Amino acid sequence: MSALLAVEGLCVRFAAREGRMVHAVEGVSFSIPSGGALGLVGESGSGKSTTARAIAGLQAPSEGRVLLDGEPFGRQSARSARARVQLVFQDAQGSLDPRRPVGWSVEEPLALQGSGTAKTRRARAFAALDACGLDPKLSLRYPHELSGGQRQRVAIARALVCEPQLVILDEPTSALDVSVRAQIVNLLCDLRQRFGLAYLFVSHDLAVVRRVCEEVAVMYLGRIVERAPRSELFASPRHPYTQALLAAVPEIGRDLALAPLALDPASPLAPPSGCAFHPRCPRRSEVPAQRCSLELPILQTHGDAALSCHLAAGAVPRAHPAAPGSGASRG
Amino acid sequence: MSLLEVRNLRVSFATPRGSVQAVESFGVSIDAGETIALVGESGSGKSVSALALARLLPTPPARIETGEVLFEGRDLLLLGERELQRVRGKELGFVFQDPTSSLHPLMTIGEQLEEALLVHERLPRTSARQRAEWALAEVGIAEPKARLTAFPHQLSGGMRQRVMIAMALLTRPKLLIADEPTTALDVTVQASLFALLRKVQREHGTALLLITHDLALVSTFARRTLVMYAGAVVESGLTSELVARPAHPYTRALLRSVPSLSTSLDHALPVIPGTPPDPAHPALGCAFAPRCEFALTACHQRRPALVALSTSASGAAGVRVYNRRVACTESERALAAEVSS
Amino acid sequence: MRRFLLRRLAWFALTVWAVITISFVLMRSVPGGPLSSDRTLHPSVEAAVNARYHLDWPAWRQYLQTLGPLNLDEHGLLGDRSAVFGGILALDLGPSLQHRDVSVNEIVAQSLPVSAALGVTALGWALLLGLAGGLVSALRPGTALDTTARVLSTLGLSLPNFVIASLLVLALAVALPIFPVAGWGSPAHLVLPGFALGAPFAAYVARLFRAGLLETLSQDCIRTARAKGVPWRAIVLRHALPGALVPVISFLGPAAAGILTGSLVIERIFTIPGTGSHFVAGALNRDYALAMGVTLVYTVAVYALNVLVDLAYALIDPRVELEKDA
Amino acid sequence: VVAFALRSGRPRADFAFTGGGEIRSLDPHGVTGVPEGRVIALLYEGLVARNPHTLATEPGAAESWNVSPDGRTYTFTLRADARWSNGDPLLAADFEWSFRRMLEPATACEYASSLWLIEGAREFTTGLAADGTPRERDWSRVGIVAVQERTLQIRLERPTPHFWPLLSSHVFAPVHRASLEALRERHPRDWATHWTRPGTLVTNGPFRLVERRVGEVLRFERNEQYWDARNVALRTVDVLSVESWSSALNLYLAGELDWVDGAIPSSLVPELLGREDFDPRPYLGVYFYRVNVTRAPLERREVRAALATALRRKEICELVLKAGQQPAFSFLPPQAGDYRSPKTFGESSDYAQKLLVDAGLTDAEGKCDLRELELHFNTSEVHRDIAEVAAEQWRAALGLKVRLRNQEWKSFLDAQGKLDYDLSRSSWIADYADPSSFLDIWTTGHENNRTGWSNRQYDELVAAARSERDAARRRELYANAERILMHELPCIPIYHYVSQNLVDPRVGGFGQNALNEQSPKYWYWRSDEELASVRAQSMRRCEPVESHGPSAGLYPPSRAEERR
Amino acid sequence: MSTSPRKGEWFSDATFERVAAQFAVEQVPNLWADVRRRLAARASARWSLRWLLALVLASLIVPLLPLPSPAAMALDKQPKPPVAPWVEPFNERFEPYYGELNPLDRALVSVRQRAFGEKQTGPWLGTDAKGRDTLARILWGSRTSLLVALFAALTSLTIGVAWGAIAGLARSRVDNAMMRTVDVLQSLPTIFLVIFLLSFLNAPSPTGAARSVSRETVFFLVIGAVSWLPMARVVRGQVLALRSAAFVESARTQGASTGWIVRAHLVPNVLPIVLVYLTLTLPSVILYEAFLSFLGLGVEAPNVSWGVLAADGAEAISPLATFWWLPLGPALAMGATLLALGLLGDALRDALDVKRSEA
Ligand SMILES: Nc1ncnc2c1ncn2[C@@H]1O[C@H](COP(=O)(O)OP(=O)(O)OP(=O)(O)O)[C@@H](O)[C@H]1O
Ligand SMILES: Nc1ncnc2c1ncn2[C@@H]1O[C@H](COP(=O)(O)OP(=O)(O)OP(=O)(O)O)[C@@H](O)[C@H]1O
Ligand SMILES: [Mg+2]
Ligand SMILES: [Mg+2]
Repeated sequence: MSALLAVEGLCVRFAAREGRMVHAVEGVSFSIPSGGALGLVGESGSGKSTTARAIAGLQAPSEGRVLLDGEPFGRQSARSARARVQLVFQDAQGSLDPRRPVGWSVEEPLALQGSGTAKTRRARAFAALDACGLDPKLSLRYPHELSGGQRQRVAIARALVCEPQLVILDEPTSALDVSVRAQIVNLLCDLRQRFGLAYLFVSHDLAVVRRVCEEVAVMYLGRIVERAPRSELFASPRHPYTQALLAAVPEIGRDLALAPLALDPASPLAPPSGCAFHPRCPRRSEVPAQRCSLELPILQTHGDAALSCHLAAGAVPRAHPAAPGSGASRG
Repeated sequence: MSLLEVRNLRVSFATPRGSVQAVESFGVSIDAGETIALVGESGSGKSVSALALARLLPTPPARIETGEVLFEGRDLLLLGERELQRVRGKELGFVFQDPTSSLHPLMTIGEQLEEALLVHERLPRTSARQRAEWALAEVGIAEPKARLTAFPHQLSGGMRQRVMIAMALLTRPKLLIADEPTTALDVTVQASLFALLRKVQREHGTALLLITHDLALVSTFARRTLVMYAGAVVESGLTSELVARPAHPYTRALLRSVPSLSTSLDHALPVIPGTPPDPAHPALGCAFAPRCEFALTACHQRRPALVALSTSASGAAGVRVYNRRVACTESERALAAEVSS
Repeated sequence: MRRFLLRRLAWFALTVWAVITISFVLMRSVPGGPLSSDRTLHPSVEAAVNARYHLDWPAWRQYLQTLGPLNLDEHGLLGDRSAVFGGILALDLGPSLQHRDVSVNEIVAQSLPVSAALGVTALGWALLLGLAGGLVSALRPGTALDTTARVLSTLGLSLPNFVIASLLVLALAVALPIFPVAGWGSPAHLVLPGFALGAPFAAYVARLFRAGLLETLSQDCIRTARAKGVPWRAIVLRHALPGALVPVISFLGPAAAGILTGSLVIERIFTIPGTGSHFVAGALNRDYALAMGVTLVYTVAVYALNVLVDLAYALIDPRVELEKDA
Repeated sequence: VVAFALRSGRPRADFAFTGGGEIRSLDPHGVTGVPEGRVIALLYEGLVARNPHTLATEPGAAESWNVSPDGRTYTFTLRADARWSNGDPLLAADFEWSFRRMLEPATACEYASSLWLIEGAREFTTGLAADGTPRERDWSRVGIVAVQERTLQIRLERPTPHFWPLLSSHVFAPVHRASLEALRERHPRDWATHWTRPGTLVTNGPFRLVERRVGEVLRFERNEQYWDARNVALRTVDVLSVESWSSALNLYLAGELDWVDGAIPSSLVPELLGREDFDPRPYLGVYFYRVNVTRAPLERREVRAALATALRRKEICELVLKAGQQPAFSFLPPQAGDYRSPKTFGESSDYAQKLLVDAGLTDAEGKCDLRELELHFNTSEVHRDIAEVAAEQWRAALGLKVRLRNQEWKSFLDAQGKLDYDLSRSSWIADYADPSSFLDIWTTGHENNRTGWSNRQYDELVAAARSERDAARRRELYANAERILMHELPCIPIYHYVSQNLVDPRVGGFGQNALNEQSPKYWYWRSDEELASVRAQSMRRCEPVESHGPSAGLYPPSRAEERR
Repeated sequence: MSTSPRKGEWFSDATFERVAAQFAVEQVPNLWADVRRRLAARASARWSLRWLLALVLASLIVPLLPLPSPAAMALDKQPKPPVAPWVEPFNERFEPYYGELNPLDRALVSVRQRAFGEKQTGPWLGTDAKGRDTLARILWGSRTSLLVALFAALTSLTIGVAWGAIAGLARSRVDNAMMRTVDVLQSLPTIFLVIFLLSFLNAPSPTGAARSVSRETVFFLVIGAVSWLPMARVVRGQVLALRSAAFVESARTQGASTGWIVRAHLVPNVLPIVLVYLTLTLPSVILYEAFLSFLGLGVEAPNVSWGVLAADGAEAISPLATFWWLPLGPALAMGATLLALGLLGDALRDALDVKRSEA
């Protein structure tokens, strides 16, 4: 079965001051089958949103290409093709026209496709809002009159209302309370199951990612450092960064691990030599001959999974992070 | 006496389509050094309550209808603008939900950080700059000195959020109100930031009102928790107790929907059916009643008050034990039975 | 920054050239000439005068002569140096065809400082009154103070400045002889004309400033500043002012240019020897040289002010990239 | 900038006046207008001058002269003490050179043609012989010769009575050769703009230029080298450039100006008329409408006559102009010397109507078949007012539709020159009080005719009058010519001008004459006693106004000694 | 996993039915409805609108009103100060002279004559130096001034906004070319254009027949040529900023065409600033007409405009005699109209500013 979305060697670079380049995304490749869901997690500033924007055609890739059903996809694609891919922006406030009632914004994609009468359009917009847990009465309000979570749901409803094939969600749940989040997560899962909707799901919330996505890719400074099916990744993370990430997830009943990583995020303007993660890597000493700081590891595929780490060969998966870590006193 | 005591805060907004009751009744009391979490439905009025108690809402369209905000014994709602300025920023720190629009786009990070120090501590410029630099380093921003001259748009979203936190902590306020301070951050950075917060709290006795949706974070970080629904506090109590034995049906439902890395994926996450009420048309009875599985007829007619469930004298010496309060007719009864048993 | 200025300079040359060409064509295609007068000249005399000012040349030759120090007469490329003037490239605009004893350069040199002084005073009035009015009404929107300020500013906008000027003269120079009725020479001579000229602009400034201030004051970052306990005055001055000034600044460019030309009426009423009257006189008298001279002055002023405005934008807003937006 | 522009104010001059806006030039050979003439009169003096009170010719740079019996040769003897302002003696050669300069085509003197009554002058300027063939320019053939150091001889083509008034006009002023040629040497391209600067300009009149700021002021000081400096009272004179008459009025009322001469807004004239300082006097000028006789209905004399007779001029003069202007039924004003215009036409709307009916242009019910006419005037309030009234009068009397069309000055002149009009406003101010000054312009092909009108008989009469030596006969010829003109009516006279001087009552030596000509060297300030006695003698009933002048008066050095 | 879904089945209409039951569906989410509501709620906006409408109406039907003719002179009168309406409400001295009139106005005048006969209002606002009624002249003059304002508003709104929007949306080269054109046009002193067009378009016709282009037309052309320039600049700046706004990008990902984006997103977001500039442009245009009238380049007599009246009025201000009612009338008319325009513009702007809602 051919992939619905294929991303091949995507690079996005921004020109920065003094002729330097920001390597926001470097050689990212993955594919999502129809009805599939890929989670994209990682360090903040690692290029997740940029990847999402490049796929949606809002950002011209410096290199690489994006294929939708085997066809190149981008800014120039036909309206019908573009309507098949929807993007939920990270910044919900900004993605809604401040001078339009949100109901209008939700109807807009339908109006653009010219589907249905004004009344059926409104019906579908209301239904979509309702499905996202919003009272349709809020559709008369302006974005600034809504709370952060309400706005985010409007943005999700807006992406779903025209029934696309692929939705790119950039942190769709960060401002939602758990119950609404659950509702959205369920809705997404449901839509996927019933209609074969595919997702690219960008999030910091690993628990949600775990629910929604079958496959998870971890990004660090513009590159995918690990990619694995959900069961594998959450059970036995192999990259040290993934391990640190999972260890830092707060859970009810488990005390927060205290800063497992040094707070020294490298800048994409001047990425460290070799493996970008090595200055913070707690396990770099396990690799001989300072290889980590000298040589860029390549993403190697092992069955369903892929990993880019010098440890990979002899790496022993760490214990599951959910096991009680070191205890820390409460504040 | 507690550091902050908020009673019966009511806030409404005037809109072209009539008035919206954003906060119906909000109350909280916070002791020095304590961390209180404010969780709840999105749109339930958490941000509005927090802004209202610091009188940061634009009036109009907002209107604080009733309420009392006693901060160290003074009612902030009655203070003059000038006295309020002395409290804000110095004793009361604020981290806003949206760091992008909350930072001044035309001023450098350094200028914005220094400002509070210059205003409140009348420090000379150089030492203010020094302090600002330290604050940036504290929240884990690399090359803090260089960043001081950067403008907000030159930073990534996560960095901006950390600048906001640094700014609020700079004067070591007595109370810090943080509105979803880490939503844009990945969990590793989030963990380190909370470690920092904890350190500051320990060293300076800063109290923290943490608004968040992350119940897991709440459970590990906050001593007490307030749950809001439709503009009103519906339950409050020690986090551990509240997590262990949620009294309000909404709290229960909330806790049930928390996804975790260890729960089974076989079942869909439990959700609360229905939609939250429209604050423009408040219902007569309990706001949660239409969605409540335990709702009685009385629930639809009478709005339950926030009442104490039990008063326990136990606990370590010197630690005040708080009333567990809930606003629910049903669980009041059920819990009363449980406690008395 | 340097690249920006260089690029602007290149565009400037092009703009000036376009303006010169257009005004040249416009001027020459308007009926009547610099020599026509009530008493028609004898044809032979007229021919002599025309020859003296090269008005008998074909248009293209006059055009080239206007442009530069090339003198395309029968004596070769640089001519016999008998040309009336050196051309715009040589910064020599030649003698005025109307006031024949004085060169356009001289006229400009004498009148520009006068206009500048008047303009500075007018802008001073405009900014003083406008900013104060805008501030007052933006800080207390909806109050009586706001309404008063807005009504006053609209009045300033809607009364022609010659009416304002005449009333001022009547009130403050004739009825109460505080200021001189007209003339030039002392600072007191500047007050009334400056005010009359600046009043409409003050009204503009007030409106733009009010709108800008209201806009910036409603932004979230102002809330942050309040949360930091910054005193209200400092918020308005340090946080809101720069952003609120942006529309005012973008208005000041064209306004300053308007003050240069719009001062004609005021100059007439107060008999002030500024450039304003030369705009109209140059055009009405078909004084090609003078008209070209003042047009150049105007173009340079407008252009320079626009560049200054852009620079001011960049100074205020770090997000503005000068190169991109040139 | 402000400080720079406001160079410290100069003290007020002894006398300040304005003639309107900035003058064109200080080169006497480069100007034509009345305001320019006033300034030239401060700076230069010709061979003879005119007494401002009587308009009689009196000695100028020449102390005496004689005229040959055939009336063609004039011999002038220059004063021994005539000097330039730099101390150089003023010699006959200076005059010869100046006149030559005036006639050189390169000088482009616009008044050169008025010198063509001198023998050979026309040929010298145009380079054409009398028969129109090109001919080498030769100064020796021109009748201007400096026969001795201080003796100048001028030969005219034919005897010309109005040579005297012409000679005293500013065109005949001398310019200083040495300084001009030196400058030309130094600044071959732009000597002209260097020449007239204060400090460089060398003149021979009662005053000399000390400061010039374009659009603002010309400041003059008494020229101590002037032969008659002892009789010049004023030490400094300012000529302000004031574009707007209401501002001029304001400045005058504030005491900043001592004399305002010009178009006082007519709504204010009634307010001024009763005042001592405003005394309008007849002025040698006529306001008229040109009629384009080449266009359809206007080529018919009846139509023109109907237009001329249908106007109610008194109404225009009394209700629009208000300053005592006289309705004009002749082209020449009544003050044109000894000449008296013939009576020609009058005003009658019935008669006008009848003319049109007889011509078959209006039917019995008074319905006018004429097309809509356009009344063309240059932009000015007073012209607009008159045009509005005239149009209304024509409509009322003849049922004629008249549309107004105003144009700014140069376009207006252009259109008038191209005969692109139906009726066009004009005025004619005489250079001298002689019928030739008015009637020559209507000859066929004259550049100031501009109506397309041509009449053989008229041309012949004017030509005959021009060379007629007998004054009475000459007047007769001119009267016949004017009769033809006023019968044919290529121009419809409206009113005769009055001068509108607003002058401080204390100013003495101020000329009230039909040409409104002034001689600055006569001006002085009266003392209180003198003012009182002048007021006592005055015949006019008027209210005295407060004077801003010096109460002690300011008299010329000679008179001051006398008084002491 | 089902195959490609059919459109319209994800969110069932049942939800809609349920929602519609408890919710007035007629309440469409509509910006313009909100704007209208807010405008209506504002007293100043209501009064301004009423005044403007009344003025427009009056200027349209002014030939019908029992006013003296604005052109009929009574030269035997000096400028006469106003007489209060209750002192002399009407007189019978109507003189039906109007100068040139178009057929429609002529018809209206004849209706007026039939209706009111010789009756006309007294000199409530005084008369000018030629005995013409100031009130009548102000009302007739409003035609020119309102037309000028209308024309300027139209060109600013069409050419200015379109020019700015296209420049802002276009790639850099087109943008550059368009903005440089604006630069050049702005650097050209307007007075040249006026004189040029006046003498060119108002050029002679050899037969002496009526001129093809009237002075008013020329005037409108000039106004049109220059009044849109600042607007284009402002709009371009706004569009440039909005072009990269997230909500515009979001519409783009939906496949919105440029036309849609302009219509649906740019217009409502640019409109407030456009309105502010418009309320600044209109006064300056009306005043520009006054300025040209001051120079004598304005409308042709016997037509009047507020500019002509103001210029005449200013002339009448003199220390010798002040005919105060001559400048006062036009000044009041201009002041009131521009004030109304300004207030209306402010109200519209505020109504569009959804953030600052005052219920
Ligand atoms: N327009 C731009 N110009 C320059 N640099 C940019 C631009 N957009 C993004 N970047 C840089 O690219 C990098 C990746 O940014 P991106 O927004 O994709 O991160 P992210 O993974 O989505 O982070 P977060 O989790 O904080 O949203 C960041 O370092 C950012 O500073
Ligand atoms: N300016 C406003 N005008 C009208 N209603 C408003 C306005 N601001 C907020 N509201 C309403 O007030 C209620 C409370 O909003 P608030 O921002 O406090 O929610 P919250 O609890 O912070 O939600 P979230 O977790 O999503 O941020 C919401 O229903 C919101 O729609
Ligand atoms: Mg992102
Ligand atoms: Mg919130």
